[in-house]
Parts: sequence; structure tokens; C-alpha cells
Amino acid sequence: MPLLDIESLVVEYHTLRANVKAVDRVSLSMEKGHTLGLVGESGCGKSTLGLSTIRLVPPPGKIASGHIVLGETDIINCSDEDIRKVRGKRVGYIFQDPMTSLNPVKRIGAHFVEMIHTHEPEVSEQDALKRGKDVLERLGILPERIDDFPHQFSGGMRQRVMIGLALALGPDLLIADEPTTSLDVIVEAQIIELLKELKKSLKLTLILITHNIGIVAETADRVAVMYAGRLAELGLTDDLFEKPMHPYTQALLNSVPNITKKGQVLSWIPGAPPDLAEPPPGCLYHPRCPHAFDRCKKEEPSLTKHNGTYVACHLYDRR
Amino acid sequence: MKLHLNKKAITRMQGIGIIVILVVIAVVGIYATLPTPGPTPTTTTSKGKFVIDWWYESSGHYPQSADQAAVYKAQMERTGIITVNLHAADWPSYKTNRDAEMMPVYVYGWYPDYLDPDDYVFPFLHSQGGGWLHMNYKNPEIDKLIEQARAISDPTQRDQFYQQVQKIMVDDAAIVPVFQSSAWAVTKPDVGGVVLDITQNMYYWLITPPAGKDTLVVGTTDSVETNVDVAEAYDFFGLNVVLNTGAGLVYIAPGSGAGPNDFVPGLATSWNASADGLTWTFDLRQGVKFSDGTVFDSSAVKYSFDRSLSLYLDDSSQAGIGYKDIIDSVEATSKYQVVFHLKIPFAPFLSLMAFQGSFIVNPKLAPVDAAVNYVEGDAHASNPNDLGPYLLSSWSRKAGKDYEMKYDANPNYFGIADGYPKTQHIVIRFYSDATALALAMKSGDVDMAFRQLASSDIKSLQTDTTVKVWQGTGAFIQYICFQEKIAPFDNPKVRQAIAAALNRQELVDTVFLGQAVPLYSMIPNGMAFHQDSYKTLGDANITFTVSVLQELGYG
Amino acid sequence: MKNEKLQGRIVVQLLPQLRNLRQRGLAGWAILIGAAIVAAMAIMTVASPWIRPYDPILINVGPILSPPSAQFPLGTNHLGQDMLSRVYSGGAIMFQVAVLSVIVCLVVGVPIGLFASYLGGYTDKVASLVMDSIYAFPGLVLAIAIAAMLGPGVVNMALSIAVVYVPSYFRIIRSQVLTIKELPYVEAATIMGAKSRTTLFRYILPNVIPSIVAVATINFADAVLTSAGLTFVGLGLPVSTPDWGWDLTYGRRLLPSGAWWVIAFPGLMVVLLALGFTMMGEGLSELFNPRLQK
Amino acid sequence: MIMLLLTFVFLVVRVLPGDPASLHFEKQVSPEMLLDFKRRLGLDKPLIVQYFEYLVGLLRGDFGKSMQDFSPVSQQIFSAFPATLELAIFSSIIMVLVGVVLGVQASRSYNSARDHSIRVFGIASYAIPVFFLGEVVIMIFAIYFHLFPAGDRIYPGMAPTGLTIGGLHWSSGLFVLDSILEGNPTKLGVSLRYLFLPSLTLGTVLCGIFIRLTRGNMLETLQLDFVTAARARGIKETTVVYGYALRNAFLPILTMMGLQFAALLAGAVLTETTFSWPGLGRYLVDRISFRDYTAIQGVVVFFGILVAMVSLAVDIIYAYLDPRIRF
Repeated sequence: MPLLDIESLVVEYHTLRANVKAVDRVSLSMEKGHTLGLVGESGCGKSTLGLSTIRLVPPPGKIASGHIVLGETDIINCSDEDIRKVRGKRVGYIFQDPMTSLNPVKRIGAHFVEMIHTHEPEVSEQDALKRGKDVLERLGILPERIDDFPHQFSGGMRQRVMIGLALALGPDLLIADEPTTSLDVIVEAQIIELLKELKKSLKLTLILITHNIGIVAETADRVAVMYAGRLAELGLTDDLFEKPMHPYTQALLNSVPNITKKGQVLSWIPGAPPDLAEPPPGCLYHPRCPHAFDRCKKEEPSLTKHNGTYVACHLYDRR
Repeated sequence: MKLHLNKKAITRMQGIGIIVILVVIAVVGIYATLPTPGPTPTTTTSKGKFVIDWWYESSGHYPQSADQAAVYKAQMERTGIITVNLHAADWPSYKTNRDAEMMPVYVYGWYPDYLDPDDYVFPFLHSQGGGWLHMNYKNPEIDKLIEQARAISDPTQRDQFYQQVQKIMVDDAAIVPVFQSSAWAVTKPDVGGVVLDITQNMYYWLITPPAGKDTLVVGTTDSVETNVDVAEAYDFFGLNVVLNTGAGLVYIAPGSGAGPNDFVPGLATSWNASADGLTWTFDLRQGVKFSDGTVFDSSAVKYSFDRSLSLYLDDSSQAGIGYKDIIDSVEATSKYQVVFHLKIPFAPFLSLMAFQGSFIVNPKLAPVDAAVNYVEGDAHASNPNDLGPYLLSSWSRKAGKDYEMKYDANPNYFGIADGYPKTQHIVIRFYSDATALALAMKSGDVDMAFRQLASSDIKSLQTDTTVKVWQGTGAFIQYICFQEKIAPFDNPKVRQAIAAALNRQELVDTVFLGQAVPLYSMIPNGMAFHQDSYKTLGDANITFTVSVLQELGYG
Repeated sequence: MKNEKLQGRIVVQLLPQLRNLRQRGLAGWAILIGAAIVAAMAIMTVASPWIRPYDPILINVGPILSPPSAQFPLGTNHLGQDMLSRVYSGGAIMFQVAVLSVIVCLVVGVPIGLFASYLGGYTDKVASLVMDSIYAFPGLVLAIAIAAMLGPGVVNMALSIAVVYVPSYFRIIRSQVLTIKELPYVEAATIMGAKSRTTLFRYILPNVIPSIVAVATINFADAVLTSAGLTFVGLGLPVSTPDWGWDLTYGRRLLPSGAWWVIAFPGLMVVLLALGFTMMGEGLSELFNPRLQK
Repeated sequence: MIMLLLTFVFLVVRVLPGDPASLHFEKQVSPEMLLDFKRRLGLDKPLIVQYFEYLVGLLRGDFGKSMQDFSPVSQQIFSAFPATLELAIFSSIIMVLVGVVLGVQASRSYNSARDHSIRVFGIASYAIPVFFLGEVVIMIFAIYFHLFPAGDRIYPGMAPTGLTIGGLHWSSGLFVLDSILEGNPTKLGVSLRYLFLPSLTLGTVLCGIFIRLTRGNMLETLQLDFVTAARARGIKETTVVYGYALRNAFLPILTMMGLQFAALLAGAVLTETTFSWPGLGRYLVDRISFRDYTAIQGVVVFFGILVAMVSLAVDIIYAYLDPRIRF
């Protein structure tokens, strides 16, 4: 029984020009305690996917079809009240930019109190604060700073606070949406360390959304590669890094500098992701794919299993 | 595909939009440069139409003056030979323009001071008395007649003089009377004793309150302009406070036509004039007390007049009427007798004595060297009059306008024996305009509404069964003045032509919904010696107007 | 030579605004509708002498205060004048006042704004101080006070309104100039030794114009309302010229008699006119001032 | 700023056509009368002296003497001010409430029909002349349905006496407050009835700008990360909208309130004339027809001072509300 089960999810953005499928028939499922790395270029729909798991796709985007089931709650069809109970209580969410993710006019403590109160009204204010302090302490922030305003914290600190808020109610699932993108390298490292450590200590179920394959490599059990709103490849981290199957994945890996190899020329992916308003027929990757053959231009590849890894590419399902 | 079209459509629309804007700006711009009707204070008398620059007062000093102006314009232009450019000015500017003698044709109004025909001819037709109007009209003949008329008291002789005066008035047509406004009051049905006579006074002591009450609540839009001191007050309401809280030597019998025999005793019980009309002797009522208990006697009378004449404040009634030109001195010959020595024989002297400007103040309350002004929160100190039927018991002003006034019956009033005042307490509430007052009357907030109700309100109240509407002859007259310095208004023919083009009845019906009366003489209807002289020129006598103006080369 | 190059840059500067125009659908519609209304009214006013059934100042053409009827579609007022005719011709004064005041504002406000802010230093300080103090003050009250001193008349009304609205021009221009002054291509020009006059008129002015247009349109709307207000407090023109503001003023006195038609129609015209200008102004500023967008 | 305005007004009053003194008289007067009049008003001294005397006077709260009845203008202004203040307070309450609520509604249903209709209402309300709306409102509520009085504040007899403790006696001039202090529900009712139409009119006309402002800011803040983050933490929607977004959008609204105060006063002048509300605005208009220059000048200056004080107050509150600003 998976904790999270996403079934051919479609998320559309309605703009003046066209309806863009930001997420197109994506299916995923996650077991308790696992960590999924969700990678892909920016704009490939990974954040949208993340947000749709708590039904928080920003307008004009909306979930067009598919199922999302968390435990036994049907995320897509349950009432606003139920989904609200899910958010923060059962799913913690960490955002990309900690600088703007805290209410500038509220003290840190207020954030904790408010959150805990909304979900557990019975808890007294003191207890709530107490909890907040504990969490902060564990995240390496002096408890007394709970009375400060966000603008008095550094980026890294704020991200810790965000993590703290996300974890405060011990959620079943933690979604970290590019948690380190806006931070400098050193802080980034610290945050990642923190996440790994928390993951172990709290047996977190974690979805780590990022475009930084490096991070995925060291944290995730499984990796899902998204391209232009579709799943390109999904498999265990090791396999995927050992022998990437989808040409896109391969390109992605090649574009990462590898200090172990000497004199390696850093490669990049030619061309740009397709305009989803007028998506090309067939495989969305074929305009950039070195191995593309004419079937790719006509027929859209489906996700098929090849020794443990799911991949959507015609190279692997020859008929 | 569809979307694309839409996009283009929007763009095109906006293109059009921008163009339209430009068009609009252009059109409007051109339009704005067209000649604008700005004031041009000169009369162009070219061949063709006869153009009149016609001025009126626009800040509500006269009733519905703007409406009147609109009517005048329409009536003049009906002749087809006249074009009227209206010019408005607020009261102060209007007066400066008048003094600058730059208004060719202008409309003025008049409330009487003392009730006598003299007060309707001397200040207008007499070259000296009418100086304040700046019409530059001078006719020695009429001057002489007026002076003779005011000097003698024999009615029949005066009548003859005034007949001639009113005849010459029309021949010269220097000043054209238009209408005389009626006085109006609205009360609850069970209020009685309201007297609206030609004096324009409101005698509160004659009014009987609503059944079972001893208080009468009056609403008004009037407000004291300067103060209620005999020596300075010259506005209607200020003088009316004087009337009800003070007392004069004689009164004009309420409801009478203010004829020669209509004078009744006040503080004086009897009086007589010397043969030459230069000395007047008054025997005073005995046992009258001021509110502080001191006894009223001739010294108070002498004090009052000496004070007014020595102060002679610029905006006072005494200065306005010119008391100093009439009264030489006041002499207290005994404790209860005073003698007035006059400079000229003055027939309307009794009327002058009945006028509030001649009322008697309490010497203790009225300092000899200064006028008594409003004192915040102290009605007693604000009002030097305390011989009348009422005492001013409270008076509050807000933002320079009256807010509430209370009269209580004066225990020392000499008329108590005769059962006056009939109402013990009068409360006067001040409403900021006619609309508010009308609505207050309709909703029963007040027992009585007196001045100023708009004619449209009166009309609607007349059909209202829950109220009673009282009408009386008004002594307010309105008239048209010509600036004889400006050609061609120095020509009597032209002035007659304009007078003839008027349609007084239409004006009265349109502007005042029939609540005023056409006036064909400076001496108002209902007053002695009145004669409808201007009828000879007729109303809306277009043929006359056109013929005259054509003779002069217009049209 | 080099100037021409820079000219090219200006075009580049203005382009985004034009592209903007194509994108923002709503704003475009607002402008269009607003303009249409205003145009309609302007035309109506200009054409009134030919289309109105009666002379609007003729009295007793019908019964006094007769409600709307077949013969008098908008009824008659307290002098028996035909309201329809008055409504047709009643816009003249407002248009004149509005246009005049806007012209005055442009003539006075724009130069002051440009020079003060371009020169900076004391000129700027003093100018801003004066302008801000006027700007912060209740406009109508100031207008009333000034109009009261100047006395009635189209020009005087326009002047008193202009005094109130010059500051808003000044402010917008100033803020724009201050930003544009810093733009690289302007600095480039100065470095390349362009005369300050050239910089001001060739490079800065063109970029300020759009916002000036926007302000001017709003100013039109305000001028219309203010002139009506001035008339209402008795500082208007003589009765002889039909004017919506005047009818509103007099209508108030007729309220107790329940003659709604005397105020309703002139009032609606004023609202429409102001609305038209406002919509145009809103649209324009939405196009030109990115800050106001959304 | 006030100084500047003051000087401006002073000069306007003195320099512009028409010597105030000579305008005052009914008939042409002798020079000595004129001089006497001028002396009574201190108009005989040279301009600069008058100016400084005026300034000194102002510091003592003395606005000079009315040219009409020679009573001190300051007294008249202060007796009229409470009415205006009361009107201003109530109409700004209506203005802000209506504006903010509608604005929030609009922003929550972005681009929907509701949103557009609210926006149109906003623009329209800006384009309506106060006095026209006032007349319409009177026509409907007062003339036809007799629900509310058509004008004036409250008839004198009903004026509440305010707070009375033993012999001590204090009234603020704000009838609503006074009648509460007096503990007289009927008077409170009456005061409110008289107050309703004027403040409704003024409030409605001015709420447009708040609709636009609130809407704009809400749209921005609602898209900020911390709002999404709050939602992601499962905070209740109402809390998110009002506690988060509105709280953050409030500062600009507050600033606007400061700016709008001037517009409020201006609107009050017309509203008071329409409803014959006995406040400063009406006083000003009355005095214009008398050419009572000292009074006009007094009112204008007084308004200037008010505006300045309010904007100062706003700045202070602003600093207090925004944790990022600390002195």
C-alpha cells in the first residue's frame, strides 16, 4: 500500500494563447520512508507536480484529470476543508525562496503558533511556542530567536525555519521544492546535510524537487526525470546514474561536471525545451535528440519497464 | 486560430480607439476656441439688434433673482429686436459695480424702514435720497414735489403731490417697479393670531400657541447679521428681535395699512406736533419697568436717541435713513415727557418713531460708546432691549449663524394688562435653507415656519391639510434701475421701451408661482397714495417697444 | 551622426509601450469606450443648436415642472424650459472649462516639471515644495477660494482649476524624468556631449509624453467635476447659458416638489462625461505606467 | 508646507481684485468710515505687518475677525468643525469598509464577472459628482420613502448635552459621541439618522480609489510566496486572505487614507452644501457669498493645518505597523 499514488495526472494552464499541459499524464507512487528525486530543466512541470499533490496549483493552472491518493484521501475530489487538513498536517512543503516565504509582518513564533493552532486547536499557545522552539533547536537555531521577525534572519536560517514549519506537525510526506536553489553553495550543502540527517532520524518520506542532479544522487532512493511535463525516466538512483537510458537523462548527466574524470569536455543539451503551447508531434524530445528517428516524430513513446527502470523512449520498445 | 483573429480584432479596436481620442480632442479643442460668453461690461449699440448687458445679484440676496433674470431675458428677446447678455455678481461685487456705475441695467430690491410712501419715493426718485443707487437720475421737478410731500401732513395735499410724482416717474422711466412680494407664514392648523401686514413685522405676542401648549416653536432661515442693538441692527431678523424684545414710543396698528390714523400708543400714551411740524411732544407711559426693576422715564428715551445719533455706525439704520438730517435734538422736558426738535418738517415722523431704529434701549445694558454685540452664552448681555413683550432668555450661534433663540414673556411688559403676550415662550430654530425648513414644517418639527420658504414649497404646503398657510401683503418691492451714464439708457424713450416689454404677471406666475403681485408704482399696493401709473405703458407691449427702438434705428 | 544612433535607441525605448498596447486587452477597451462616450458628448454639444427642439433659455415653452411626456421627453424645469434642449446644450461650459484648464496645466506644469527636475538642485527643491504643498491640499477648497477671489467666468474657473491640477503634472513628470535621466542611453548621450537642451527635448520629453497624456485625460475628468462643483457652490456663470452644473444646482431647490427629472438627466450627463474621461485616463495610465498595472 | 500655503492664501486674499473693506458696505461710505472699518479689522497697517500679525495670531489659534460680524473667525471655525469632523469620520469608515471589502472580493474572484463589475463600480463612483449622488439619495430616501431626514444635522432642541459629571459639563460637539455620553438612546438614534445619508454619499463617492488600491495590492500579495507557503501549511483561507494578504496590503491602504483625507474634506464641502450640514464646508460657502475674506482665509488655512496633522499621524501609524521600519 503506497503512501502517495499519482495516476496519470494532467495539469493545464489556461492562457490567452492556449491551454498548456504543464503536467501530462504523469503516474507515480511512493512507499513510506522512501525518497524520490524529481529532476528536470526549469519549467518542465516538476514544481507544478509537487504543488498538485496538495492541490495548490496557482491559477490559471488547474488539475484537468487523473487521480492523486495520499494514504486513503482522494486529494483531487476531497472537500476544501479536508485538503486544508492535509496541508501542513500530513504533507509538509518547503519552498524555493526562503527570503519571501515567511510573512514579513509576523514573528517566527507567530508562524508556529498559528500553524499548530489551525491543525490542533486544543494545544495552548505556550505549548505551541515550546514546540516551535524545540524544532528550531533541532534545526540549529537558537530557540530565543523565535521572537524575531523574518527580516532579521539570513537566507539559510529562514530556510531552516521553513523546514521547521514543514516538520512541526510531523507530516507523513515532506515535499522540498528546490529548497537550495536560491542559497549559496555552502549554505546549500548545510541544508542538504540537514535534510539527509532529518530523513534518517525521522524516517521521512521525501519528495525532493530539483534541477541539481548532484543533490539527487546523494539523497534520493529513486529518481524521476521529467521533460516538458512528461515523465522521461523513472528508476532507482544507482541504476539511473550507472546506465541512464533516456537520451535526455544521458544528456542531463553529461552536463554535470565530473571532477573524477580528467580533461572531460563539459557538454550541454543543444536547442531549447519545446513551446508547450504548440507541442511538436511524437516524442517531445525528438527535436533535440541525437538518436531521433522518424517514428519519434510521429508516435509518442509510452512509459515502459526495462530491467527495473521505467523509460519513455522508442529506442527501447522496438517492434 | 480563433484566438489569433481575436487578438487582431482587439488591436484594430484599439487603433480605432486612439484615432477617436484624437478626433475628440480636436473637436473639443475647436469647440473650446469658439467665443465664450464672458462678461463684457459695455453695451454695443450697433445697427441691428439692441443689445442689453443686464446684471443681477447671484448670491441669494434677493428671492430667486437668477430665475427672474432668466425671465427678463426671455421677455426682452421675445420682442425680436432686443438681445440680453446676462451678467451675475455676488452681493458684494454687485454693490461695487453699482458704485462704479458700470452696470447699464440692474435689478434692486427694497424693504421699507419706516412705513410711509415717502420711504418708497425719496430713496429712489429724489436725486439726493437716491444717490446710493447711482442711477445718476436727477429731475428738479420731482425732487421739489417729493420734498413738499414729505414736509406736510395733510393727506389730501400729499395725495396730489404723490399723484404728480408717480406720473413723472413713468414719463422719465428712470426706475421701473416690477413686483411686490407677499409675506408668507405656515403654521399648524390650531395656531392663531398670525398677523402679516405691510410692516413686514412678525408680532409674536399676538400669536396663540397650538392647543394645550404655552410654547410656540418657530423655524426660520433668517439669521442676525450683525447684532440686535437698536444702534446698529439693520437686517430684517435683527430688527424683528428688537421689535419683540424692545418697545417703541408708538406702533403702527398691527394689520392696518399704515395710514395716517393707524398709529397706536406704545411707551408714549399721547403725542402732538407743532404747527410748523418741527417739534414733536410725547407723553410717556408711567409705571413701566426695565427688567432690572429700574423705572422707565424720559431720560431713557433721550439716552437712546443721543446714543444712536452719537454712535451713528456706518451700517446702522440711523445712518442709512439719515436721522441726523431729520432730528436736531431730543429734550427730556419732564420725567414723563420728551420733545423732539426736527431740522425739517417731516410728515412720516410717527412712522419713523414706530420703526425699530427708534426703539428705546435699557441704558444700563447699552454703553454710550459702543454697540452691544453677541456674547457667547449670555443672552442678557447680548440684547440691550428689555421693555418689550418678551425677554431674550437664550441665544446661541454656531459658525457665525444663529442656531437657537428663546423668548420668555416679560413680567414687566406694559401690555400684560391687555393679556399680551398670548404665548408664554417662543423658541426660534434656524434652518440652513428653505428646503430644510419646508421639510421641518412638513414633518411637524416646528409649529410655524416664517421666512424664507421657496415658492415651490409654499405651493406644495398649500395643498397640505396638516398645515395652515397665511398670506399677507408684502412691502418688499423689486425694481429695475438704469445707468444713465451709459448711452442709450440716458434716453427716457429707451427706458420706456424696455419697461413696456416687461410682462409682470408672467414673471410673478413663473418665478413665484403667483405668490407675488405685479407692481406698477414705486409705492406698493395697499399703501396710501398708491397708483398703478406704469399700467399706461402696458405689459408685454411689444408693438410699442419695437416701434420706439426702430425709430432709434435698431432692428 | 551619433545623435541619429541614439534616436534609434529612443524608438527601442518606446517600443515596449507599443507592444504593451497590443497585449493589454482590457485597457484598450476602456480607452475605446471612454473615447466613444466623450466623442458622442462633444458632438452632441457642438450639434445641439440644430438638434434641440427648443431654445434652451426660452421660458414657458411648456407647463412649469411637467414630468417627462411625449412633447417634453425629459420634462420641463421650474421656468417651463425644455429639459431635453437644456441637456443637449448643457455641456458647452464644462467642455470649455475643462479644455482651457488642461491647456493651462500643460503650458505651466510641463515646463516647470521638466526643467525643475532636469536641473535638480534648488530649483527642484523649491518647485517640489510649492507643488507638494498645493497637491496635499483639498483641491476643491483651494479652487473655491481662488474662484471666489477671481469672480465668475469660464476663464477664471479654468484658472482656479488649473492651479489645483498643475502639481499632479509636475509630480508625474518629475518622477519620470528622474528615472529616465539615469537611463544608460541618456547618460550615453550626455557623455557623447549632447547639449542639455537636446537631451531634454530629444531623449527625455518623448518618453514623458505618454504619462502626460494619461494625466491630462484624468485632469479632464476632474476639471468637469470641479467645474460642476464650483457652479454648485454658486461660483458658476450667469443663468443665460444652459449648463448641467447649473441645472443640478437649481434642482436641489426643487427636491421637495419631487421633480426628479430636473436633476436626473443633467446629472447623468455629467457622470457620463466624467466617466468617459476617467475610463480613457485609467486605460492610458494602465498602458503607460507599468506600476499601475494589474 | 502649511506656511507656504498660508502665505499663498494670504496674498491671494489681499492682492486679488476688490479691497475687502470697500466691498463690505451697502452704500458708498465716507473715507473715515472706511478707515474706521479697516482699523476694526487691522487692515490699515502695511501688508507685511498684517502678515506677521496674522502669523502670530495663528500661533495663538486666532484667525482674525470676521468681516461680516466682527466676531473672531476662530470661534466660528471651532463651532463648525465638530460637524465636519463627525461627517468625515463616519464617511471615511464607510469609504474604507466598502472599498476594502469590495476590493478583496474583486481580487479573490480575479477576472471574473464579479471582479469586473466591482472595478466598473469603482471607476463610476469616482465619476459621480458628490452633490448629484446626494440629490439622488435625498430624492429616494427622504422625499419618496421618508426614511431619513433630507438635510441639516439635528434640530436644535435635540442637540445632546454631552457628558455631565455633577456641575462639570463637557460636550465634544460630535452628536453621536455626546448622545452616548449623555446616555440618551433616542438622541443617538436621531443623530445617526441625520448622519446616515451624508456619510453614505460621501463614503460611496470616495470608496472607488480604495477598491482599486486594495484589489491591486491583494492581487500582488496573494501571489507572493509566503501566501502560498501559508496555504501549503494548511492555514484557513480566511486567515490567509485577511490575516496575511490584507495585513500586508494594508500599509499602502493606510497611506492612501492619509492622502484621501484631503479629498474627504473637499468632498465634505459639497456634501455639507447638499445636505445643508452645518459644518466648515457650508460655513465656507456661506462666507463666499459675503466675501468675508478673513473667514475664507481662516477655513483654508485651518484645512491646511488639518491635512498636515493627519499626514503626520499616518506616518507615525505606518512606522508603528511596519516592523521593518524602526526608529
